[in-house]
Amino acid sequence: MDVFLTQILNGLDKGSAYALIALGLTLIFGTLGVVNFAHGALFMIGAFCSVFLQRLLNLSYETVDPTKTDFLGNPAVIKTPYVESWFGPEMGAAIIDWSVPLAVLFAIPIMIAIGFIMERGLIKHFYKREHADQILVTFGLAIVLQEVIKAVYGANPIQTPAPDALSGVAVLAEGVVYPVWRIVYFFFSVVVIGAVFAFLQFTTFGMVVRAGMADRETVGLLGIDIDKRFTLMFGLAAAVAGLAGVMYGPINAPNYHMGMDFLVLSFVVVVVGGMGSLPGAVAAGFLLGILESFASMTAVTDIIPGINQIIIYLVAIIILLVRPRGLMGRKGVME
Amino acid sequence: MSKTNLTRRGVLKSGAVAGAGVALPTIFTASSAAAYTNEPTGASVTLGFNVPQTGPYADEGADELRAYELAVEHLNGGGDGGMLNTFSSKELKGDGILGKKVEFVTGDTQTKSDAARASAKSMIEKDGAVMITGGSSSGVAIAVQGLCQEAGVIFMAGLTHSNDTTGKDKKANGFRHFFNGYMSGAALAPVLKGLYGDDRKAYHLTADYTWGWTQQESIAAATEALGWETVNNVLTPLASTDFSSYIAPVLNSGADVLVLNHYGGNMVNSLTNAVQFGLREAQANGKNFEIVVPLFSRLMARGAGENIKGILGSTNWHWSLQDEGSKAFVKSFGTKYGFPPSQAAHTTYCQTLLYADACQRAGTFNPCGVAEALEGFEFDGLGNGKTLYRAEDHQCFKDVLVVKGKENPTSEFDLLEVVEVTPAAQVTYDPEHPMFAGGQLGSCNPGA
Amino acid sequence: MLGLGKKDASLLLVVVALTMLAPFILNPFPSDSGMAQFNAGYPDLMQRFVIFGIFAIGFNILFGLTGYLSFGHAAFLGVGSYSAVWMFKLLSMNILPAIILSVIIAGLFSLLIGWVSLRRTGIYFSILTLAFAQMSFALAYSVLTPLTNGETGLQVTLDDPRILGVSATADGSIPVTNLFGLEMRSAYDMIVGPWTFTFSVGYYVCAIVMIAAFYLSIRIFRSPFGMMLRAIKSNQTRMNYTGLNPKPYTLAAFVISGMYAGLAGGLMASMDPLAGAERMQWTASGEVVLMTILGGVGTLIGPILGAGMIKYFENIFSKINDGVLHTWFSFLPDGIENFMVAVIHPFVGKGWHLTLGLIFMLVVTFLPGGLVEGGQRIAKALRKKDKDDDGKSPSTEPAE
Amino acid sequence: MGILEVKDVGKRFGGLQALGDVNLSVKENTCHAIIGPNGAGKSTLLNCLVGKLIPDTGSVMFDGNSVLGRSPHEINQMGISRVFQTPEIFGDLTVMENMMIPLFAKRDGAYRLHAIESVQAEKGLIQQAEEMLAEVNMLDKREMHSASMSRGDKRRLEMAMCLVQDPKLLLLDEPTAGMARADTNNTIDLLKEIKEKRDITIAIIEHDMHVVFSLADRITVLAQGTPLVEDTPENIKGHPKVQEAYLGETQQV
Repeated sequence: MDVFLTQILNGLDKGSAYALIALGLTLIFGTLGVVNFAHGALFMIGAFCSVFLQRLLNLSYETVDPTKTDFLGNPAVIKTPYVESWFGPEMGAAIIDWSVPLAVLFAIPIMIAIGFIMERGLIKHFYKREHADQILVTFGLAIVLQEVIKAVYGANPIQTPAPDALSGVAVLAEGVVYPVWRIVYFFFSVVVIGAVFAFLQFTTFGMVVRAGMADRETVGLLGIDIDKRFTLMFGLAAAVAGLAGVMYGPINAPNYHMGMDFLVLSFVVVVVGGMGSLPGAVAAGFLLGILESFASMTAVTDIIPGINQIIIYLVAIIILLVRPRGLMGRKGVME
Repeated sequence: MSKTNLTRRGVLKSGAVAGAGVALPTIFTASSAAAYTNEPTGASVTLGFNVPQTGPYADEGADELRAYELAVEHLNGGGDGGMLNTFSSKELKGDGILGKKVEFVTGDTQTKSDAARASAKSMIEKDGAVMITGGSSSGVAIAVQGLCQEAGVIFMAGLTHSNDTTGKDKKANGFRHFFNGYMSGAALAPVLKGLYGDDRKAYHLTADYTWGWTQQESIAAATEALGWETVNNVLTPLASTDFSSYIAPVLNSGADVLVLNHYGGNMVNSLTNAVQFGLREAQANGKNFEIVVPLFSRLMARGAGENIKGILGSTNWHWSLQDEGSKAFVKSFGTKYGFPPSQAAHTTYCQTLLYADACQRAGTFNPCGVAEALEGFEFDGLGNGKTLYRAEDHQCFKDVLVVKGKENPTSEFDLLEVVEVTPAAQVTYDPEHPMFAGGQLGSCNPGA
Repeated sequence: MLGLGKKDASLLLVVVALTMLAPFILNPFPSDSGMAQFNAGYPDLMQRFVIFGIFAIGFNILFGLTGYLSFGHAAFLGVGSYSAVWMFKLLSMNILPAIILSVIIAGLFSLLIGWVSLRRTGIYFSILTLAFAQMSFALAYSVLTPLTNGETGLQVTLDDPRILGVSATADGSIPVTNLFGLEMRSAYDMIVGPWTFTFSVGYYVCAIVMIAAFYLSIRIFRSPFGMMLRAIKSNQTRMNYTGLNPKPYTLAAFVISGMYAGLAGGLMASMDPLAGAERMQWTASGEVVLMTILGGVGTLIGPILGAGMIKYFENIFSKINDGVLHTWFSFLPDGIENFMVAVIHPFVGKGWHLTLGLIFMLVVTFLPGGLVEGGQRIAKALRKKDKDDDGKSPSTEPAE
Repeated sequence: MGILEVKDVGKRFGGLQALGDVNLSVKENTCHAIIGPNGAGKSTLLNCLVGKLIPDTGSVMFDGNSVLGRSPHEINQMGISRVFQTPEIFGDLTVMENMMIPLFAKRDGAYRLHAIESVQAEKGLIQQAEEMLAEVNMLDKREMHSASMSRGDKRRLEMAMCLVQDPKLLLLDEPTAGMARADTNNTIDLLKEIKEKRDITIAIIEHDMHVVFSLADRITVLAQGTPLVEDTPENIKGHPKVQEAYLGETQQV
């Protein structure tokens, strides 16, 4: 029973990441009709926002300590972060320790700005173009973004640890321990998903966007400048992907290709959920996360070897064959 | 009908003289004149450095490339000479190889066997490389080794740890300086026994592909010989990024040691996840729970950050070694690039020197002559103590390092501490050992 | 000619001329010059150009004509390669049976996947094919290792049975792939002054197969079947109410393009007897999509151009390192030389992905019809100029 | 016995009874119009005839065979062609190609893998297509990209595509919807001409009474999913029930 509980937790956790990425992806699909292959890159850039902040906070001045030597036998250079000298060692260390949560605040404006620039500078020219062209241009953009990150930060992963206070394990029940940060991540994603839904449900802005998702032309005829709102939607989607990335850093160290790793999966999630359906994307994210966790249990792999390799794709195939438009897809979207 | 085998540089220059001024395309020159593939006829010799420049192992590739460039500099008499000064063979004089200046071409393996072979082929066919070296995964090494065998050039493997490279997939034209899974197991086992006792229950997480399997097999065999029990071995998909669902059941499985047979990104993530789940601090069966990562690399350890503290593993070489060879290498590499070399850099530097020396001793670049000079070659002064290039399988036998993640690193490079230097004798195995059986070297292929 | 219209026939002739003369065309620079780095006329790359050309031509029959975007075609290429290598292991090193088996197996495999996937349209279809291909890759890499040799890739070895051939040659090597004794890797060098041109048997075998594949694709494009496929892309409702059943047409297109992929896979294994699982990964499927779009979707020659462009970048740009850059700019004063090297450095060698990404963006932004549209614009500009010159327009139309 | 016999056809969508016990008989070589107010079930009935919908009850016989359970392309192969409310043509293809496809369908059936033959070699079919285009006055537009044509041209093309198959029954779904008066009159003339020249049965759904009374031999009035009355145009005009249910309120006849 404990095993099941832990695997459900693992599934919810993976599902949180899938759902957050898929949510942004399906928002862009639904509102703008754009197949955004650069969405994974936005997730990656989010994660690197916290790497950047961590590096920024660790900017140091150097002093030479003649009593110690470096690997070549020369006098060692001791680095002290500026924040430690400004706020005192303890406060400074605490600020550095909390760099990931701080990066959340830092990432929101940056991601929204990146979203705006992407939409205004590039994507808007592709609204009326074929999906194939959208795929090519956003794929090219994704490659460029990830190569730039690689050129700056290298190819190996860089740890962005959670604050000490949130990095231990929590004992949930007898024999069930679970990392605190993963629990934080789950609740964080619930809050973000809830906020996006509330925003779309209860604000006039959201209502217009939802109407635009349903029927763009009619909304345009009403004299509402839907384009401006869609630009904002793109910023919102970028911010959601970026936040997912920032908070994901402590779970798995960010690397430059993490976006591509998630891209295919998030497309599968979106499609299984049903094109253009936000609740569908969230439901599919959690469903696939939980199934993936169960499939990796030895009790399952002993019966069907290799099932853990293919479970997501297998489930996607079955769902799409049983339900032609995924779990909650609408007719006529991207068919 | 005469034919050439993947070659052209050989006749390029002699042919150019013959064909000079003749613009009629009726003049066909077959390149049967060459005695072997890409025989260097000019004043220089070209080596092919085939490393991952894109993809997840690009940082390893970049470090390998730095070491190659350093080695070429030293071979051509530049710099401080590095390990040329400490190498037991004194044939190399700093005037290139056999009096020819060493030039090199580079390529990108992308850590894919297809791309790696394409890149190696272009070096052989287009650039006239007489030797190919590099790589940072066993799949690529084995694929390129096979290609070099067919093409008739020497392959000096880079980072490849699978038993198969010099086991069932060994080739007469291929040579490996790096250690392997079996040697990791043999080196780790006594240290594990000393530190953790002989009554342990091990849980293996294994990357689900050839390298993972051979490594798991090696470690399980070595630890079971100590009296350890293998509780479970779970295969994880290569594409996994989140290992939580594999790590979560470990603590309640009755095991008290977790062995992570992962490398690269898989290793960083699985280790990070294991530490997240509190395994490093956990207690099981009344003992401290322990994590072992059999194949460590410092560059990867950096990716794992704090998580590697106290984790045991093995490595081919580490810059903190204090023998003369290692010190000389670290000095010239560190002076040129500003940071210490990785084990990947070390092994590729050694391979370049060993190849050059073998050519010098054989008096030819002919792969068959070079292979003969390398087979059974014993040397010292390259950082791993006395080393033998065994003739039967072209595997180097040398000391293996058992290392541990350092608790209090003094710098960003100071991540591992050497726990023990396991002598070569202890990791030597019979060439017909079942883990390595099944392949044949074949005969050396000079190409022409 | 050959049942083709005048325009198509001249296009075919152009392609034949280009492929047959490729060893000259791709080696424009003398072997010893600094620009020799840009020469692409060596056997391996020339073979890759035409093999991926075949792959892309086949993919275009499905995607360009019917609009069904498959993200799983690399699986068929991979299956083709595995089949061919197994033939080399079990039967003989003759490439003919190997290629035939590749095409058949890839055809059967695509029939199965197509039959299931074509129950859906649009992005749902794309994801189904992607899912199948990813499953194939994951299983080939791990569980199916006895069949595929997993990570390392399936290779021929000295102890393979090869019932119609020999396991090992007299001197203890693995026999090489051949076509009734004509070895694929043999080559002639022709030296003309400072130039060296290599004529590889393997390349010409691939080139002839590609010309045949290209010819077949023209015939398909101009056939009633091809017209039906375009009709399906245009309006499936009208298709139905005109008494036509779109399903068998799309399935046939899927299987034909799968067989093209199998042919490419078989040829690839014939040139270099190794089949790796990465050939089946989604990135490989994505590559052929990019090739087709980059060249020009639905055009005859576009996919070949796209394939050539991507392979050129992968193999030529990735090999330009700082040393090469320094030799190029060595004629400049040191300061400017270093500056030039520093400027170009991020885009070549390990940065070749970056350049490729930028090219994708530029081409699709400014040339919506891909490289073919670029060609058409140039041709148009020239024609205009021609007209100004002598009032006569050239008769050759640019490739559609 | 008509060429099209609809017997007791009923269709429900959830709680809504869209069609209830519809009986209809269309005689060979006549023009039969089906009229009725919005929501009367005209389109549902039409969709039941062509295989897009399957009725819950009843039977639909065409030329002595049941069409129920057959897919649209099979029903077309039986000899029923349909013209849509908004023209459904192959917009990416040229006018000539649009014409060739129905001809191939007629000659080769629902599917044939003719992948090597050349379209240009089909001289006989090309001639047929050209003749048909000439008949609808579109021969000069033969190489035009069909999506770029006017709506009226698209409608004529669609009609030509249906007629070139020489169907036994032509179904027209509001063929003049959204058309200008002049275009409507052209369409009426075209249809009249077709009726005179060919042995063809036409079933037409139409709102525009002008069109209906210009063409129809018989009229069925549908209201709330059931046929109210069926008769000749003259009788329908004066029928009190019809006046009351439909005509009187909306249209001056």
